[in-house]
Amino acid sequence: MTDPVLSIRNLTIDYIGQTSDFHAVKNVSFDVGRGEFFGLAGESGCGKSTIAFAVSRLHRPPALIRKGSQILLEGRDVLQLDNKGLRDFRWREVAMVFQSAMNSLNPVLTIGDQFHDVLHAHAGMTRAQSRARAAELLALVDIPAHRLDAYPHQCSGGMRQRIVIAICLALNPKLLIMDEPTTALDVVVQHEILQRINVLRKELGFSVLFITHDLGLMVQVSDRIGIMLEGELVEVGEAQTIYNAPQHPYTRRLWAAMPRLHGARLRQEAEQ
Amino acid sequence: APVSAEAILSLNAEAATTWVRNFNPFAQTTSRYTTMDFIYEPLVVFNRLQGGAAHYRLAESYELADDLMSITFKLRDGLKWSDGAPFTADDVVFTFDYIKENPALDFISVWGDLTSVEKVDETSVRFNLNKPNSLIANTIVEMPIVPQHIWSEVADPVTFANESPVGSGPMTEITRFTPQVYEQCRNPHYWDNDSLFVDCIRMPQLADNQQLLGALNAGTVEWATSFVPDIDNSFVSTDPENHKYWFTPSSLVSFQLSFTAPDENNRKAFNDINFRRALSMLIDRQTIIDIAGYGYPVVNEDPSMLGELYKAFANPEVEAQFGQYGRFDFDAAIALLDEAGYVDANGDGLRDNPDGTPINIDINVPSGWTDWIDAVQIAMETLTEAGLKVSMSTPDSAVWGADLIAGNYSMTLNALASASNPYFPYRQTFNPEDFGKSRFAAPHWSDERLMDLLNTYTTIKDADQQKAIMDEIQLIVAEALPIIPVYNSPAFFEYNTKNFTGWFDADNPVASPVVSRVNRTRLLQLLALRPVE
Amino acid sequence: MDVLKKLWQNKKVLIGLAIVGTLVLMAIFAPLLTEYSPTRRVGRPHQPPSWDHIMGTTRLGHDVFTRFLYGARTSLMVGLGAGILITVIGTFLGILAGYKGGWIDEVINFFTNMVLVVPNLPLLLVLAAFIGQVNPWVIALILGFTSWAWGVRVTRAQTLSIRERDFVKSAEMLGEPAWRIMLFEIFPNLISIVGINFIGSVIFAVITEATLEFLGLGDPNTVSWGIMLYNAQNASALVVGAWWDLLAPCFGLAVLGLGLALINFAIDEMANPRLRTGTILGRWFGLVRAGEGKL
Amino acid sequence: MAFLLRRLMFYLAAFLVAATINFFLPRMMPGDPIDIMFSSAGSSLTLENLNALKLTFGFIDAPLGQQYLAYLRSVFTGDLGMSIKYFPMPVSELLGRSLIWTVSLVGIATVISFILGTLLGVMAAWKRGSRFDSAVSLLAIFATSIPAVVVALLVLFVFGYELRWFPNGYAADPLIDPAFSWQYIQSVLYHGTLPLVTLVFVLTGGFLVTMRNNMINLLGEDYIVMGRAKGLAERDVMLWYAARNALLPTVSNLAIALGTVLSGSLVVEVVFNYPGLGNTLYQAILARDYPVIQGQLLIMTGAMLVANFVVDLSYVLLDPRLKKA
Amino acid sequence: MTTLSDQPVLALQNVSKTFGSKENPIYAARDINFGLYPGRTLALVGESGSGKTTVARLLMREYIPDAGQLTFRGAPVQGASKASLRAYRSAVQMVFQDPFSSLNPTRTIHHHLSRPLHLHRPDLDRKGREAAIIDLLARVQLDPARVLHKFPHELSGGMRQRISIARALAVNPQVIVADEPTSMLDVSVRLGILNLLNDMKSELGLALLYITHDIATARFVAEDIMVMYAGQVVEWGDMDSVLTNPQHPYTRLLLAAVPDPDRRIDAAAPQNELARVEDIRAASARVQTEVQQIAPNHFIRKINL
Ligand SMILES: Nc1ncnc2c1ncn2[C@@H]1O[C@H](COP(=O)(O)OP(=O)(O)OP(=O)(O)O)[C@@H](O)[C@H]1O
Ligand SMILES: Nc1ncnc2c1ncn2[C@@H]1O[C@H](COP(=O)(O)OP(=O)(O)OP(=O)(O)O)[C@@H](O)[C@H]1O
Ligand SMILES: [Mg+2]
Ligand SMILES: [Mg+2]
Ligand code: NI
Repeated sequence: MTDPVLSIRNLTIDYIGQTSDFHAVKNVSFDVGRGEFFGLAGESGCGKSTIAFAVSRLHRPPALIRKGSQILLEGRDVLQLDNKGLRDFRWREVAMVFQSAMNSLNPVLTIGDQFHDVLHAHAGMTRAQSRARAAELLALVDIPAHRLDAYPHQCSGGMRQRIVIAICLALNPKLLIMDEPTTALDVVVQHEILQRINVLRKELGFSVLFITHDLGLMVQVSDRIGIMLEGELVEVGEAQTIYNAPQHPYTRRLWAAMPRLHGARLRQEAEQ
Repeated sequence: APVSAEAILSLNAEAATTWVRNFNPFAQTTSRYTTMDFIYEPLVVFNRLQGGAAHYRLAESYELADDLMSITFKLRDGLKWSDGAPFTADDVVFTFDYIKENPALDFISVWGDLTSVEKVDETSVRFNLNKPNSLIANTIVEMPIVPQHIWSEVADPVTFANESPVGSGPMTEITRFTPQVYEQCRNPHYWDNDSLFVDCIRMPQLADNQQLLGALNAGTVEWATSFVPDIDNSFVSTDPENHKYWFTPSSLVSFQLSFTAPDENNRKAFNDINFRRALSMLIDRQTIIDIAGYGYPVVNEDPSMLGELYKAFANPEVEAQFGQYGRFDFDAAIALLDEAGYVDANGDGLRDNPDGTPINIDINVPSGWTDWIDAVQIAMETLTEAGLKVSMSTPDSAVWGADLIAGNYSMTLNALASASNPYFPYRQTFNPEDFGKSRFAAPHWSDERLMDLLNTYTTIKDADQQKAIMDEIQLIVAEALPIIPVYNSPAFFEYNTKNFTGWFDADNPVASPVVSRVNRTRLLQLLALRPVE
Repeated sequence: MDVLKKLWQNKKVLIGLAIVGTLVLMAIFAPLLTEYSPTRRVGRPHQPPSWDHIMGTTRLGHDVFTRFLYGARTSLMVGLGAGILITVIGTFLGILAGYKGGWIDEVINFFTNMVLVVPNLPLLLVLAAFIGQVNPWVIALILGFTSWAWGVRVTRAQTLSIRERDFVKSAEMLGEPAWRIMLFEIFPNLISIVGINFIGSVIFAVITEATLEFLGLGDPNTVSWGIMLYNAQNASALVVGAWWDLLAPCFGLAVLGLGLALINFAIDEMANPRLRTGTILGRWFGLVRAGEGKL
Repeated sequence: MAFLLRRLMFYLAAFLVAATINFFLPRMMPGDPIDIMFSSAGSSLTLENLNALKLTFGFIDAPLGQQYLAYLRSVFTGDLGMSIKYFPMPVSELLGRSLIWTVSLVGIATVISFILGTLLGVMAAWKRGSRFDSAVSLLAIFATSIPAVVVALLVLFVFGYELRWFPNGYAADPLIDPAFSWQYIQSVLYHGTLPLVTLVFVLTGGFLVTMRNNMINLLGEDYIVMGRAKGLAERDVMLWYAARNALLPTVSNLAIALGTVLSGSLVVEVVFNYPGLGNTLYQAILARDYPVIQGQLLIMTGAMLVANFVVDLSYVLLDPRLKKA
Repeated sequence: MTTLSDQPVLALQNVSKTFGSKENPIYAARDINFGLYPGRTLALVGESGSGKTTVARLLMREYIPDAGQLTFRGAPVQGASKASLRAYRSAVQMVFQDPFSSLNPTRTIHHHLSRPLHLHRPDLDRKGREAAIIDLLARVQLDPARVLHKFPHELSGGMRQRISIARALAVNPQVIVADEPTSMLDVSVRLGILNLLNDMKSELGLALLYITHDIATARFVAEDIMVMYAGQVVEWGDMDSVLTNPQHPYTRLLLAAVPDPDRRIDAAAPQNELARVEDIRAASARVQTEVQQIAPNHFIRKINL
């Protein structure tokens, strides 16, 4: 890849413990290209979210990004940013959708407020300006503007997730990180949302770092895929390649364990 | 608001968390303590420190009939109420008839001794008695005289708060009244205005002794009657020039046993003079005074219970014959107990009755009366050491009082107010008619001869005869030792000489200067004060 | 087992246990630690601390240290007694209301909220005054029967959430009797709440007993920290400068309270790992400072 | 609104139960309440005098049910009878006098300690594990575990007696007449300082710990992480995302905390001789002033109920999720 | 839906269950009809909130039907006595979705397995019980020595789910209701559990109700399928028939949305259902009583779009 938006180099992250540390991410390196839909898959606890958090530097103690790690966004090392730089960088360059739609909106602020605080903090918009912009953004995800005055609990789960996506797009970020954004939704809504993301990505040209444990979904939406196992990135490649010709035994095992909707119930490798 | 040129005296006579405007002189417990004397002046003030000498106030004299069956008070001429209306014999008659109609107002039960009250002339009133009584004047003057023209209009005198009193005393004008402070100022029509140099008295609200001490030290109270711990250190030392006190012996505090105690075995012991004497000798009075009383009380080792307070009446025979039983003497007490058979019968280490039944003394003290609780705890030490089984209970004071009245206790500490004549404490304590009615008669002990003597005492005018009777009474009491005197608690009196002089003290013992509401002579003190220019 | 090990690793718990343990030992071995009796005069009134009387003497000439030791007995026993009572009642009603639901819950919940709304101390004050001369055990009893509401509330809330967990459902589907479910399935999951409730109740009981006695509603025959406060206050210890008379019980109450509070805090941390800080964060800050990494 | 209505019903029922208990409490106790009532008059009144007084006061033995009805009627008309000790002052007036002091003392103390504790708790949680957090939470544990009596006595000892910086009694200088004057207000503030400081000390720790724990529990929530990810200033996230939400359980606990506050204020009022409800109750208990005790308990309960209702109201305002209901 | 000749062990007949208030009712189950047969698995699929768990609870008698009845071996189960309730409980068992919350974190594995034996196998003495426990663990392929005295949190999700299954098996049930038993598990361990369930079914002749939102796994374990929406079963029948020839628009919608690695999401295929999501949902939510037969064992509820 010639011009990656995000390049992660030797990323090592520990969770500091009482006596010994837990190595959640071990020396991981990969790139996400411009406009690319990059999927990061792996089982629960393998360190996917830990990587996602590191990119926006959202970790709190006891997480520790070890020295020697590099997170380059368009060549700039995110780990070298100071507080001010970090604040500007967040959301403007990298926006993030979290796992649970129910919980990623502040329950005591109206939807409008939650647009406003981003637009105000980064673009210095007034209430009226941010309202207009928010209405535009909501339109992108098919939500009427009057919802700006609603509180999160007054919207359905799918709607909330779309609102979050709209907020993510507020500043035209270069990278959108989605950490299991649809786990709490049913398949129909999930499909709808991913399709919309895909359309928007093509329209607006941002890259997506997509994290999930649903391999079928992953292959369906991603251009390239990284497979993680216990903190290590065991395999990276084109989605179809990894699906059709997995190299790593772990990847193979994963595919094997996945029941299919069509054809044989399991792929042949399954019969252990 | 008071002008600074006025002479204002700050005093404290009662502890309260808030002032309630009530100057009803008949409502003894609920009206302000400056109502008597200062608003309603007595006819006569009897001075206990001067052997009961009379200071004539509203009355210029009184005359006891020869048969002691009536007494006539002669009022001063030209007396006026504070609103300018004349004060006449009619007001006196009205007052006494009034309290007869409203027995709830008769807080001293004076009508128990009277048959009628009649106006002799504009300034004379005769009180007719139902039996001869040479001391009746002492009782009659305790009743405040109220103006007929006001009180005849009052619908319910019991609940009447008398917020703007019309009185006869020196300080009748309520110039200020807030929950935190009130002031009484000069009565413009006061008959003795020439002797009065204090323009106003101010009563700041103070809830307890600690606060009062703070106020005393700050100079915001100049005349007080309050217990002050370690007074030389905590009060005098802050301004030795002006901070002074003078404590005079007052009410008698004594251990009392119930002769009708509910526990039969206790009763046996209590009815035995030897046991009572031993008990008395086991009480370490001086330690109690020093520790529980901060050394303020005056020890009372007089088995006839008169002590220092009624020194003038003392019969020397008492000390000679029974003096040893009034003093702490541990060994003698042990010897007496052993000799009388109060030994350990059942081997539990505790003394029992001679017949082997157990004695179990529970000393009752009202809860919260800490100096008494301390005193009991100290007494318990020697009693326990002597092998007696003693414990302490601290019931609520109301329950305690009720038990004392009923004689339903085994041992207690009790107090007896001081009076101008020992006749009063003796009568209060030993009159069988009061058993079950008054806590002062808590021991339920009496003696026929004693009562005869007391009854004749008031029917006699002759001083020598009276003395002979009083002497005999003392011997009877001292021999029987029905109560165990411990000390006379002091009448507390703290004062400040910065703004006023003329205070009564040991060098100038004119009268008792205590500002408490039961001390009539506080009026004399007020009139003796002179502002420092 | 696991829990105890975790507790053991918590510094707060260790300090708390040390404090409370020391006090308990001092109380138990009071007769060995002092030659005096707590109810006999052994010196002149209000003597300042000296070798003979390391905490001075009271107004009556009792040895303050001796009274301090014996007072600890009372405070600890009342605290424990009331604490147990409060916890038992609170836990029982809480689980019952939370698990059974329905009208049982309605009734229990009503009374719980009701009791929570009535200010506790004033009520106790009135009760104590009406009963009159209450010894520490009576105080413990009144405390037990008036202070369970908080326990019921938290236990009930927790039970409500546990009741929804599938293991309770599965026990029900197996046909476990209700009492077994409450006692063996739900209760063990409430241990930390019960622990917090217990320690909290002990603190509350110790404080309240002392307060009631300080206000003069206790039995002056007892030797306890509250009575010591009351006596010191009555002897105007502050005014006459006998600070030791007042400070000794204050010290006892403060230290006991602190010890128990530390334990409580630690149980809280144990029950809720997010609250835990301590060594982990210490190491973390150390590594960051050493430049080993960043956030 | 259904929520508030239900709460209102509860408060009404609670008040009735409290009033009933209040009625039966003295009647369940040993001894004749009427005799005990007049015990303070005890020594200086004769028995005849006492009986006469009783009659005048209208203490006739009516059947319990009748007494109860009369009592309920008087409760709801605000007629709490007359004080025995401060005769003939109506209990309602007596309590009214002290109510002002308690309400302001407790109110201000609660507000200050709530704000202080909450802010400190928010900051401690935000910097969890830092030195600031350790120091502050340790101090909080310490402050909450010391009895209010002890704190009050120590404060009084140090600032009232030793340093003599502050008065050791009263709500205001008695020599200054109550008025809306600067002098009076100054005096009120001066006199209120020590009780206030004590109460604030006692209360702040509790609020701090609750807030800190609530906050820490919330910090892992997605919406807070999202707040940070949005690149908002730390302070804004801390206040508008974390604290604002963590406040909700704290506010609902505030109602319970008020009971503690009232208990604390009782002790503080007694120690500092502050003329509030607590002190009045205490004095009434010492004097066995029955009407005052009864009225007092009722008023305290009533005040708690009102306070609870206010808390409920503010909870509804704070939590948009409840508005719909 | 009596497609097979022999009698169902357990059946719901025209069962309905409504929650919520009169003004605002939530129809969690509407006129549900199905039977469970020994040695067969019925899969119940549908999106979140469609009423799947309600059906499970109705079977478990945690909810009492508002209408219709539950029959066990042909006899209605109603207001049963304590004894018959116990018999029912030992015949019907459930495996829960969340392997963590379905085990009591404060009790050992031993407790979880010995309690059902205590309650439903009074014939066993202590020794017998211990033996039975070992046997059960072996059945779910766990090493008794390693897990017996552990606490749930010391085991992995898959192991915990095996314990749940062992617990269900402990009472010798005839029916097992599994409510999304693998949705919380990692992909790699899911298959093990599914295989285990399949084995149980065939070895022990159990009737299995398998509830899931993941149609692919449903296909893996079940012979029959029911698709549920808004409390109604909209399409049911033979698994292959339904999957290959879905007739109800909602079923088609669901199938179209299922992630399929063989189909790129942007390959905007003839997914006309996905374009009409709202219409389909609204139409499917309407009450429909009329049933249409598609194949011998394949039915749908009629729908008007
Ligand atoms: N605050 C923490 N302290 C200690 N360990 C942690 C912490 N947060 C996460 N971990 C551990 O780090 C590992 C990686 O966690 P992470 O959340 O990145 O996993 P994940 O791949 O996102 O899993 P999931 O699919 O369940 O979200 C896990 O094993 C987890 O236990
Ligand atoms: N006890 C209950 N009280 C009120 N409503 C309920 C109750 N149980 C379920 N419901 C409602 O009934 C409907 C069906 O719920 P159910 O749990 O059966 O759905 P589900 O298909 O299992 O969903 P999921 O896939 O999310 O588990 C939902 O709208 C739910 O809110
Ligand atoms: Mg994750
Ligand atoms: Mg479900
Ligand atoms: Ni899934």
